Amino acid sequence: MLRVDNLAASYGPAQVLFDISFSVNDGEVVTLIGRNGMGKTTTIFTLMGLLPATGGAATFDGLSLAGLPPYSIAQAGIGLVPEGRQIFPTLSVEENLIATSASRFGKAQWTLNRVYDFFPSLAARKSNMGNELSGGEQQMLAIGRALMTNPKLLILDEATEGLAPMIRTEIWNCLTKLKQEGQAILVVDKHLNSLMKIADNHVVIEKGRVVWTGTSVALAADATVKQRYLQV
Amino acid sequence: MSLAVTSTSRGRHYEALPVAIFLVLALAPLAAAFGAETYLLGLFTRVMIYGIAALALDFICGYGGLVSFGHAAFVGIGAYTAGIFSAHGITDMAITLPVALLVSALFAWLTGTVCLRTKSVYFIMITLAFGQMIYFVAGSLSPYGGDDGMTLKLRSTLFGFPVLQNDRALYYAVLVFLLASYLLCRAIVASRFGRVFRGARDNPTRMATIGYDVFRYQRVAYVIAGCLGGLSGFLLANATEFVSPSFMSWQRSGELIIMVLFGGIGTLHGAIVGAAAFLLLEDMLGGITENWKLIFGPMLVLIVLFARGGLLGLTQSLWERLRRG
Amino acid sequence: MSLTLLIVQTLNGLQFGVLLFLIAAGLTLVFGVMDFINLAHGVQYMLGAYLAVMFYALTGNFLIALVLALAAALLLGLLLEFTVFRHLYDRDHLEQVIATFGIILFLNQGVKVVWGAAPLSLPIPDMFAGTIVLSPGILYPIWRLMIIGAGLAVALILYLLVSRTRVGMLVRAGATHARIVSALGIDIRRLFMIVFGFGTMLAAFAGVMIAPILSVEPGMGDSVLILAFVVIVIGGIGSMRGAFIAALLIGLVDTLGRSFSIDILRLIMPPSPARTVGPAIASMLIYVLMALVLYFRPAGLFPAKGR
Amino acid sequence: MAEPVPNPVLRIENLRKSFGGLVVTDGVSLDINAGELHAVIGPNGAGKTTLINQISGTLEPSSGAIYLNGDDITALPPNRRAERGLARSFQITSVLPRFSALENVALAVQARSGSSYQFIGRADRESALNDAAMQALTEVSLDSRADILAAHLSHGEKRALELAIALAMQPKLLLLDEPMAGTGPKESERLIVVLQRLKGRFAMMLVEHDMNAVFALADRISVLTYGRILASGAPAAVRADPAVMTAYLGEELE
Repeated sequence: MLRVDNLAASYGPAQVLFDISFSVNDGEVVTLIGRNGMGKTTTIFTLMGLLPATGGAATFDGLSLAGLPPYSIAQAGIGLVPEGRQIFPTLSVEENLIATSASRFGKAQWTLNRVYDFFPSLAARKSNMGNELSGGEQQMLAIGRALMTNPKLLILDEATEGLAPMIRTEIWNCLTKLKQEGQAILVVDKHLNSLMKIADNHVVIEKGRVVWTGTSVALAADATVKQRYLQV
Repeated sequence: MSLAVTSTSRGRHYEALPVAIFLVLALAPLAAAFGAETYLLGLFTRVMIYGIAALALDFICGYGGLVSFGHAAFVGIGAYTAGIFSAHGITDMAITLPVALLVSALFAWLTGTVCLRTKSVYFIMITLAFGQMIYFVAGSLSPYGGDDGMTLKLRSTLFGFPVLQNDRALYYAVLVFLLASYLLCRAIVASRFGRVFRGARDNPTRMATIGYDVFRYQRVAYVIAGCLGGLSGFLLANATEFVSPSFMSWQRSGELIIMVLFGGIGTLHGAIVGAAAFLLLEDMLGGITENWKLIFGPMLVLIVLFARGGLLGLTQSLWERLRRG
Repeated sequence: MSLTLLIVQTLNGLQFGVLLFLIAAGLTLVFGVMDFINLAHGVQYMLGAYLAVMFYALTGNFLIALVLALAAALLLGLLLEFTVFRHLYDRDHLEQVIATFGIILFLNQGVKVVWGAAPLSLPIPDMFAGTIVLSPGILYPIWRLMIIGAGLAVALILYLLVSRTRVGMLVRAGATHARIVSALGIDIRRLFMIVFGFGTMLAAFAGVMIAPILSVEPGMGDSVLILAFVVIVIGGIGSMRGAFIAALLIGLVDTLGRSFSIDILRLIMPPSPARTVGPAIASMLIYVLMALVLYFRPAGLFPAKGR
Repeated sequence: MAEPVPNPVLRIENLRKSFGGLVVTDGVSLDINAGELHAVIGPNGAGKTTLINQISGTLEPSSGAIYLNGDDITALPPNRRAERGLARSFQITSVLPRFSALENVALAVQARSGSSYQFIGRADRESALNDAAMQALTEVSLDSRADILAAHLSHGEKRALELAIALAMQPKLLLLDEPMAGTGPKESERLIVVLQRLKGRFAMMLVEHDMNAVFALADRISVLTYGRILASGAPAAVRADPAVMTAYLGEELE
């Protein structure tokens, strides 16, 4: 579904991505892992067209993403849950969900009611403004907002950052449910244990390069990878 | 801040440029053309007068990142101080000039206290609004000509002597003021104060966390720029022997920004080149057609879209391209 | 300072206020969504007035002239957006200021060339000519009431659009998180074109409505533009509600200040200096108001940005 | 290591900060004693930077109090806190890009020595300023890069420059917001050596993800999660604390 080959990108004169290659297949959950500042979020930014790629290629469902503006990439079927949640603060919860909602590929799977069923706490606060929510609620809203675009691929960037363990568990449960429904997901996160339970494949990034790719089983078995690239 | 040129990275040979500019200005009246035509002399006097105002604007804008869209207000204040004194028969610049500077400084202090609490586009709009305020106040001064302005009976005198009566004497007086303003701005930019002021443009938060009250430094710089604006207005009133609210209309403020942009922002001497370029262009285009703004307007758009860094920046990059072959 | 005069001047202030709101609304939306400072917004108001005069001369019907003027202003606005403005969105404010200043120079002069420098006028439609008796002894021109009514109606429509429609939601979302809106599949440039076109039409509408009571002349948009800036700065950039309240405030303070400053000053000083100082103080009032608001609330009354 | 002193350099009492409905600092109290290096660790989003911003004055707390050397500084602007001896580095490098490394530091020296309302005389030729600045650069091993524009320094060098700026302020308390963020292993090690050298000269608060650095440097560690202090104490005790293990280290270290 998503195929990334030798992607490279720079912030001004400083090159931050050198050689990023991986792919996500239908219904698969793939993680991007690595220490802080290694280029995970930058990879997401570049994929979404928020940062221009300086080299390499990315294709989504056969469509080349090179040079496309962010909205075209989103319209191709990628739903982003951005780092830091980035809820629209001056819109109510319901408006946050509706504002960018779309169903571009036939009948909409995700409707307002379904999102509310999925996240009952959002239903209870649907007329609250975005900036009146707690961190966990904001995260659910960000996920709900991305689901409302009915994406083929959901991208979550640091979705559990700064959340209490209970809420984190809730987010992981919800990702598991989404996976069971066949939703393809690309996750950037740090919580290896939880990630290994739900993900099919892992992509380890170190200083703007992919240094390891493999399944959860392989990752669990490979102590050196964990020690070299992931440990704090 | 894509427009701003680094102040420290410029090459040494650019020192030659300001020297050349002032040499040309000093020698120009000696040239034959100036002997016969007082018109050219007047035009160049105006270039230098606006040069002072543009210089002041470049000082706060290019080095402090404070884009003021109300700088003509200070020109107006300086001019009106001269005008109002003259209407009451006081022309001695030992009195009038200090007062003009003082009033400008006061206005800068008061409005700066409000403007500098805000940032970026708010700052642009608020300086614009204060400029407009002074414009309307001048227009409502019916004893001093209201919207029509008023003629000065006499140019400024010094201790009773009509030192500026001769056009050429005025020219050189203005040149001295321009040179003094230029040297003053240059000194300030390199001084302890200037370093703090420049730092505040780059990273105000960092400056605050190493112990500088950024607002106060910016306000002092704003007052300095205001005084120079007032000086320029004072000289303008003397040169044209006339003052009117139009000196401080918002278009004038816009033109001052254009001069700074023309010359390349953050160079100081560029502002003088910019003032010359603007006024000569206006004069030239105005000679071709009375609708010169039809040409000039789109030209501005094109310059913004295609020639970043102003005329000096443009020549500099052309020069570098030529040298590289 | 009679009560009658006070009522009439309050209505005048209200009329001026809604006019300012029509202009400020577009300005604040454009700035809120695209962080773009458009000095040329005032010329849209001027063009609205001129186009109405022109189409009225052609058709003799005010309503048709109004519709045609709005359509033509929209086209011109979109043409400008397409050829110039969209290349400026990523530039810094200084560059935006200079380029749009250039457009003002061009259009002010262009209007002079096309329609001449002399002021033109547009007649009040017969239906709305004359005055109405508000209460015994108080006459008020119907057309001014029309302006107030139309302005309030537009404000209501705008309120509904911004608060109830999806485009409105996107505009609000774009004001704080434009990149995310784009990353969620919305073509923010197209959204902006819609907002921009709408703002252009509002300014042109203000120009058409005011044309029957003001002289239509080159540069008429400039001073109104600066007042509109004062309005959106006081209201808080990007805030529709702020623009509405600030516009009415400015309209009232300015109009009432001009009418009564001399009278008020005469209470504390002799008539002759009062006549001199009064107008000067009156012309400063709204700027003093702005200074006060900003001193206490640097981001305006209803800051839309921030957390 | 550090003896409990009656008057700590920094004392924070029951600090709270919320943004809208989001409570980011939730009743934090902590002390830092003279010469002590107090590390604050915790997962991303735990509110560490928010805490530092409140201490340095760029963010106003919702409630609570901050004392520097016994004086209440809760209401002071950042520049006044700096005058009282509070220096900080930033998580995202914050230097003056258009100034040379030396000038960046000289500005900090200047803030401490004499008036900055001097309008003539070239500041860059004042040897008193330059010498002190050079000394600070030397302490972070950046003296050879003194004349390079800050914008052209490498990431690790910029982090070192931040440290030099802070040193030049002759601080009583230094707040370090993730000084190792984004630096490679070699550069990190060099920074650790520099910090070790500086330890004891003034009180330091270190926010850091790099556990090597934290355990190599800290006298005391406080663990921050969800805006609250979960545990506080000597490194060994914190490392052994089961609550810390599960909430933070357990997850991250596997």
